Amino acid sequence: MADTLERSKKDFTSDQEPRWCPGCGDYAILAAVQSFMPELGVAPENTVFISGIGCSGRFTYYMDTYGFHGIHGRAPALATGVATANPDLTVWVVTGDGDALSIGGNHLIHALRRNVNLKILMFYNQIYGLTKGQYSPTSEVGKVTKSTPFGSVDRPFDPVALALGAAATFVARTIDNDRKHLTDVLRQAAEHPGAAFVEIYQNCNVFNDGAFDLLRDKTEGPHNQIRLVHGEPIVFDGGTRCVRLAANGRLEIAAVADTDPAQIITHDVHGPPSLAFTLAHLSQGPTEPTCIGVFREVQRATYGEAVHDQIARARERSGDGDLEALLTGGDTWTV
Amino acid sequence: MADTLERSKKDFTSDQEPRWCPGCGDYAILAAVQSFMPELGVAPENTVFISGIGCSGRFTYYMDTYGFHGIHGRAPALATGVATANPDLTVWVVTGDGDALSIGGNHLIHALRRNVNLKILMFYNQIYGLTKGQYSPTSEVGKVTKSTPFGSVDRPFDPVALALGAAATFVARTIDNDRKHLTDVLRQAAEHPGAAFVEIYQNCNVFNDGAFDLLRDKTEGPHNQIRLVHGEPIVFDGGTRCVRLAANGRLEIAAVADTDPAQIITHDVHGPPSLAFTLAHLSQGPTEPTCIGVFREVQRATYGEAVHDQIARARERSGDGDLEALLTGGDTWTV
Amino acid sequence: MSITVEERERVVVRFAGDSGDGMQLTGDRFTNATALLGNDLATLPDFPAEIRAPAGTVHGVSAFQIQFASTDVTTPGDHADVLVAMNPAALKADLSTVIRGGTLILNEDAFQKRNLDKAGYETDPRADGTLDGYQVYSVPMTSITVRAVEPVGVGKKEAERAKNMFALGLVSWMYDRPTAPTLEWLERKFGGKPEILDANVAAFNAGYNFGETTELFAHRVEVKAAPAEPGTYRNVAGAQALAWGLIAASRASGLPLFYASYPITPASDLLHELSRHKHFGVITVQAEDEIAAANMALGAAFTGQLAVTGTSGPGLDLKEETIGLAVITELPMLIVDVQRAGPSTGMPTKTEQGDLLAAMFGRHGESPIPIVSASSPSDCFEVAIDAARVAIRYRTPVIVLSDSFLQNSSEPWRLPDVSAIEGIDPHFAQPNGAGFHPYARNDDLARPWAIPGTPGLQHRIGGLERENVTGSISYDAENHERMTDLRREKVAGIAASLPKLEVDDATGDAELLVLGWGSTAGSIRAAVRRARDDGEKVAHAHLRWLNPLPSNTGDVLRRYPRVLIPEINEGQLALLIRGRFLVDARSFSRVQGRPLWADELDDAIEEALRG
Amino acid sequence: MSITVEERERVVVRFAGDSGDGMQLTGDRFTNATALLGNDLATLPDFPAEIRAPAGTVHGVSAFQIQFASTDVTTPGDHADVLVAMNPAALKADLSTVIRGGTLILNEDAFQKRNLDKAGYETDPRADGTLDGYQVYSVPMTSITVRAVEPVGVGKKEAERAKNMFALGLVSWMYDRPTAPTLEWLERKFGGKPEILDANVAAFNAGYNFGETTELFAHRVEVKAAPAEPGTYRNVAGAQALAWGLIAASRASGLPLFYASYPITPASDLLHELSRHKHFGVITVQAEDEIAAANMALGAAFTGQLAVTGTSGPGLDLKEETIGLAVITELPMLIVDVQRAGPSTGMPTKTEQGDLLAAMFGRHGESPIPIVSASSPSDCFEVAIDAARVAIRYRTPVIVLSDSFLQNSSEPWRLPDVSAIEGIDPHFAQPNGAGFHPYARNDDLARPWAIPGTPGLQHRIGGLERENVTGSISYDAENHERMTDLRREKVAGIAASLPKLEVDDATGDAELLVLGWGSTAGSIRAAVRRARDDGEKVAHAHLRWLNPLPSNTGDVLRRYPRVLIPEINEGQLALLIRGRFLVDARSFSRVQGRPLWADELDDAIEEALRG
Ligand SMILES: Cc1ncc(C[n+]2csc(CCOP(=O)(O)OP(=O)(O)O)c2C)c(N)n1
Ligand SMILES: Cc1ncc(C[n+]2csc(CCOP(=O)(O)OP(=O)(O)O)c2C)c(N)n1
Ligand code: SF4
Ligand code: SF4
Ligand SMILES: [Mg+2]
Ligand SMILES: [Mg+2]
Repeated sequence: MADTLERSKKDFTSDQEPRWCPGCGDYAILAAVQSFMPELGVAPENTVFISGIGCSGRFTYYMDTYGFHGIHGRAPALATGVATANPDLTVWVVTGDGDALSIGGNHLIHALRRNVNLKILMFYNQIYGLTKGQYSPTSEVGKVTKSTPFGSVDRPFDPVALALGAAATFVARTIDNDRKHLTDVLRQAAEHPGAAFVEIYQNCNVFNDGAFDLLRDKTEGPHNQIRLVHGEPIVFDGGTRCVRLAANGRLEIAAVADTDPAQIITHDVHGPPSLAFTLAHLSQGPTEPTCIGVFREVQRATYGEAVHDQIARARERSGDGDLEALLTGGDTWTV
Repeated sequence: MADTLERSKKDFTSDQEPRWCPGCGDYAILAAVQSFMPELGVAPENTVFISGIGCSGRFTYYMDTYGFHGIHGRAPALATGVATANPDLTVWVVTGDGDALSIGGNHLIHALRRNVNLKILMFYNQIYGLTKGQYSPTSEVGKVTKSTPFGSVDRPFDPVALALGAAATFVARTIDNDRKHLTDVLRQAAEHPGAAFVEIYQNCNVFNDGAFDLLRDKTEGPHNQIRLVHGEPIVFDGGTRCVRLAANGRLEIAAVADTDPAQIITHDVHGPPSLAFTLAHLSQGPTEPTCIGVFREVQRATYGEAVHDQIARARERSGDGDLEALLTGGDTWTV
Repeated sequence: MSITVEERERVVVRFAGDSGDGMQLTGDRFTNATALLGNDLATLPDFPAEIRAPAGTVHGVSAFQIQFASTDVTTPGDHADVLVAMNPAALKADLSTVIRGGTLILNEDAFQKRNLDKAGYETDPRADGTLDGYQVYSVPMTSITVRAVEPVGVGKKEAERAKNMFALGLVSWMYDRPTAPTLEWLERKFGGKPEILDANVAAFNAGYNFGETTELFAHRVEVKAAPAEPGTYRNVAGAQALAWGLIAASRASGLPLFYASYPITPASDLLHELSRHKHFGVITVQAEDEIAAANMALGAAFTGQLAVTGTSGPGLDLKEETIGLAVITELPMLIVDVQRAGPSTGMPTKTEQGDLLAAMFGRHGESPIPIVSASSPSDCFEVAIDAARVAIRYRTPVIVLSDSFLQNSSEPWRLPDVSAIEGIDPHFAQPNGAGFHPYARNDDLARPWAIPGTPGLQHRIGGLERENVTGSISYDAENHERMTDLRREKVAGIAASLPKLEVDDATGDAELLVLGWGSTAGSIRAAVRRARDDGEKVAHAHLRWLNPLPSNTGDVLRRYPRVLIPEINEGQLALLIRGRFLVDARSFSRVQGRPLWADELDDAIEEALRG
Repeated sequence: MSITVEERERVVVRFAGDSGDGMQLTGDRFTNATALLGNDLATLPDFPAEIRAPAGTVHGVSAFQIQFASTDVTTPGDHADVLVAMNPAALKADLSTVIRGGTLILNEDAFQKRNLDKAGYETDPRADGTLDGYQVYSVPMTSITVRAVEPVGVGKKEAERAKNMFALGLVSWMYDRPTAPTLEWLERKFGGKPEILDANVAAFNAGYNFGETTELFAHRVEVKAAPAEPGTYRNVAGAQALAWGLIAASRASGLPLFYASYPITPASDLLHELSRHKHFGVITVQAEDEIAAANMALGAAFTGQLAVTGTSGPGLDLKEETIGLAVITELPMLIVDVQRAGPSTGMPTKTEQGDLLAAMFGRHGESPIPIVSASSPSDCFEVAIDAARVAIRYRTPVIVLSDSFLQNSSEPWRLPDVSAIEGIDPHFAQPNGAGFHPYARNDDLARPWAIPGTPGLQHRIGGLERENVTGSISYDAENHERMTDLRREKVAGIAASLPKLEVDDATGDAELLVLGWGSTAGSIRAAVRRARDDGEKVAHAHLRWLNPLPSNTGDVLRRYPRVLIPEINEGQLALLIRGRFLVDARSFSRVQGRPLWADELDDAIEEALRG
């Protein structure tokens, strides 16, 4: 439902003052999203933001669009209802790593599988912020938190891998403090017809400060961000390192200098999800060189479209439903 | 907790008469499991079967072990409690595709992520049997069922891909009517220390008969089963077809005759999960040539072990807890 | 020997056989012919728990019971006058449902050793005295059917499968049912498969003729048409009526119907039925679980659709948190709970009224919600519309309680005039230039329903406590108390728009009020009538809305010296009534996974009157 | 001017400041010194909803209230005698908590324009009459602290951060608290960082000396030690006491403690506390959600551990289906619900008693469960042991109700003799050669607990209805009714092993019984005492077990002409009591997300007596 009216950030900014901790990465994401929205050409009233519970969940209140702050973990399901009922709406989901992957894991993977037309922004801070610092299913093994004073013992999810395993049609990763990259990924997510899953590395400076320094840091970042661009060879670290083909079809990170250019992999967001999955497993992000950008983008009918098509076809076949005919269909008798 | 007593199938067979529909694939799986159990050398009293709700859920009643028939979708969580509380038990989970992937999807992926020492047998019949024939999140698009009289519109999960996305340490697929293959996979699952996810193609002859004919059929099967064996080149169809490396690191199915042997991929259950993931996406199983066997096997500490290790270390550090000391720790005063 | 015709006011027939024997279909057809003949009737299918238990076993028995009469019928009958048993297992399972002295029609061919064994009979019940006191007719149904079908030339298996039609033919003869509807139906159903059609017709006729020509049966029974209000009738089951009621509410309100559900016995039929009516613009979503279904419905409600989610007990538990979210966001939405026997997985195919208190109180915090219940299969239609009307007018989720019995049983239904169904105006909020206040309330205490797409009304709602009027998040103590009160008062205030509780008190001076709710209406009505026929002064009132209660409930209760509340639970309504009105209502509780029997109520009424 | 010393019986002090100002720590230390001095006391922390709201804003205010006395203290005090406000926002947020005429100690340095703006003050409240009628002391806490700390040589920021120690020192002087405990504690805490230690000590001393040396304060207040039973005491918060009680129950039963939970305010502290005690063999699992946590606990219960899952309201909703499974499988398990203000997400940091009916009835079907509640922070210890004892003896899940207030507030606790805690024998089933019947019951109607690993006792349990004794799946009608009755009777029968309801009725002829449950005990006790002091005849009884109720509850109720039931909900216990006993109990309901105030109860008692 795009139009051509001129809008500004202000049109998407509600009168509520944000209440995150000073310095929280959420502020940067909010600013980026509010600034980006006018570009979409979608009126605030045709835009819906849906969130779960967590620090991230407050996002909804700061957008001057329609908004629904649901219960913990259920935002993808709530949003599926909205987007399926009214496919003319542009629906965004804002969620945290606990909200999306702990309590809400099932709804997330099903929304992705169904290809519901949702833009899902997952704030990945590897911690439970709102409940004051327990570990999250994305925290690294050994994490010491209030609920794991001796370190966590369970291996985290890689959200990108999980989304790919769930047959997601759009999967990307970006970083809170890189406004340009973030906006670029948002744009591609918005353009994608269907479920777009965007993992945003977000610094929680109160309970997990510095988790993404290797990638967020102005000097470290450029060395460790593997920026994926569709159709281009995967090189990074100022062109010195690359992703190349290794034995038995495996991929590996190597120095460009030591690599036959034919062995360098070209990024391809289409085709089977295997390449994207391989890229997600190149390293133990975010503490090693890590891919950011769009991992995968393929087009399939969205769930809302398919549902409404089926209704349209039923109406073509049988005409608009007639209640009287419905009741009297089958055997009746008259007294 | 293996021992060396001689046991027979009878020792694992309860006095309850199975009540599946005549001809259901569940019978074959039950017989295979009961026959296989003695081989493990684990006493029935140290074995626990846990199931959810569905036709598959009845499995528990037919095993003369400890058994818990939980509620719908929660078997992996219930079993996590059992296996974590008492790591000496051998814990099996029996679940259906709806039970495991629809309502229970979240518990499944978390049990896999945590690497809880569970052997999870998922009866994959692409339908809801017990509730009399609605489509399942594994049914193919366009499936006509009671709940989708005009065909389903949402794309199914590939359970193997989902499990790999969830960082599972053991992922395999087998077929109800191939006793030898099924037993072989059960054996490998049982030997794997940690969460083993086994998808079993199971014919529901009442609501989804013939779904796996291409693979189950005595004559069709051999042409279409890509039998994965660790360390061996992936060839099938009587050695005429293979999986080989294609452009840009992709894999494809090809005729052996047209293929440079060096390009044929060797199956490797270890290393990054990318190869397994690629193999899961080679085709649209089960209606095209499909991989069966073990996709992946890697070793990591099991959740139960890690939890108990942490307790043992705490006791080493601080001695066994002393209640009196706990209460009087901190400031006290005496009146 | 000439065959006499006996006229009877009412008869209860039960068909029982193996899951594969087609007993439900047989019952359906018999019902149809009976309905067309003009009897009043009520039916009760009784499915086995297993999909297809091994043939010939007791737990594989599938049965169908019908009561039909020349007068008013209110229940499918406590006990059967006639049992048609297609095999020993059916006899074993259902003999206890037959009145002493009743008629047993047995498929003789099935009473061999193997089948007796499978049914768990050590000796042949026909020979060992088990059936003493019953009128037993042993008819070789299978072999006669096979012989009759022989000319058609279908295989033996097909031929044997037609034996249910033989049974139908025979019973149709016994009760003088018209044969044309059945034959026409066979034609429609098997038109494309002439051999199967011919086989079934041959079997049906053989059964009918068997009655006519053999001397086995000394008399036929005639049950005259029941007086009925003029109108067009059809037979309808609760699940259908509820689905159609939702569609009717969608039409009446102009809101598209959105139904999100996760399959569960016995609520799945609602999903099945609604998913067939896409040309009504009905969206059906099979969600990944009940929590998702509830959230999807709530999301759809937010967009301005008529949002419904349906389930049974275990699913209700799972939806409670989301229902709480609907309560605090004050959005219209229906939650249908088709109750089944609990607790936990319980007995999924059996009926119960065990979820009333879970519907009232199943959410943490003070979370009031309107609750409405249906009292008969056809009543589900009206109930669905009423529930939608209240939900939309008051901007509130509403729980609709049905049960397994209601959903599956059927009765004749005088079709309503659909053009006369009153419209439901959703009164969506419209931009008026001024600031928009999502929690500004009208006289009903309802808040505006401003749907996405409406310019200028952007607002944010959610599960955190809201400031009244503005809808901003508020931790203010007084505001919280005010909102808690408002939510309660809003629901309580619905009573003003509901009909008063009507009492069926023939003489006006009853000594006992029997108060019920839900699917027990028929049984209670039957029992109360019988008590009156016996000269007792007994009144009956039946609650449709359980929250809020009709405004005159207290007055009604206090009018009677004694109050009896029969329920298929352990006294849930009784607790509410006692707690609210301090009336010493006595609970009659029977929790056996089946409808209440009128005759057990006879005793309860008797006791309550004397007690 | 000489400083006089005034003796007072009781004082309520409230510390309020920015989230970053360390008010909770200040309060804790003050509490500690007060406890060591021998006062009786009760505390109440009051956290902001946000993690770290922007500094200086009203919604970022964090407060800590303590009542201490030379006599019995039952609540943290309705209102504060003294408010220490570290900035204008704190004053704005909490002025209403101070009694008229009370004392305000303000951090003068923080009252600049910027901070006044942020707090939403248009003019300076110190100048515009807002504070008329209060005793206001404006103390430049920040600048004095910075000056005092200067010699230590830490940065300005570190120096400023020590201002809470200044406040603590000052108030310690005002109430003549011992300084040694605080200084020792600082030593322990900052021993490794000598500069920080020195800075804090300097600030604390500066505060103390400021009181001593300036002439600002005309008098100090002395609150003498309260008489107390001999014993060793400590201060304890509800969350700690509950966690330790669970550990004690684990020791008493010899069963390892298994705690599975999903974080949620205000229940997370239980997870935090338990996860620190791994050397007690405690397993803590942070589950993926509440449903998983409940199932994990149930799985652990199956293996023979002391299984516990804890949560708050929204999580209780989610666990209900699994609790139903625990009910039908009759396994021992505890479900701790730390109630918070609902419905839905509600006000997560605020207290309420809104989940009683959800605990009673929140599951579909007839699903009875024992419920126990704690009445004070230290009482949580005993309650945990009692709950475990009942769960294990009767093989049943038990719900333990606590609330936000109880979990966070603290009081002195006379430590129990741990060696005197009675053992809990789990009585695991042992193979006896004969067939094993998992649903054979003992006199308590409890079934055997046969744990995996026990040879010969293999058996299968689950959510489908069970045949009594054998535990086979059963769809039998009578069996279902029998089992439904048995489950109810088993829970009802627990009453026989519970203490009777005790009534605090000084004269034995009270005209009003005030009946409460849970965390309102202190407020009710205080109010009842005051009423008695005013010459009214008022009795108090407090329920610990809410299901089953003590066996003499009916007798107690009927002994009094009037019954008043105060609750922080809309009358949930009142409904149960009325419905069960037909007693015209009046509900006093205050749902403001805070503990009941004794003084609002004064009015309610007054009214009930006259009404
Ligand atoms: C049903 C339920 N369970 C638990 C909670 C408590 N809770 C609120 S937010 C949250 C986790 C937040 O973590 P995340 O999603 O990572 O968000 P963040 O705060 O880090 O942005 C939890 C456990 C809740 N509100 N509801
Ligand atoms: C909470 C809950 N929701 C729904 C159901 C109904 N139900 C029982 S089994 C089932 C699905 C079964 O499908 P699957 O897991 O594939 O097992 P199958 O019968 O095919 O073996 C459903 C929806 C239930 N028992 N509990
Ligand atoms: S706790 Fe962390 S994620 Fe939450 S607002 Fe504060 S800094 Fe941000
Ligand atoms: S319904 Fe299908 S899966 Fe279930 S028992 Fe029958 S054949 Fe097997
Ligand atoms: Mg997080
Ligand atoms: Mg299935």
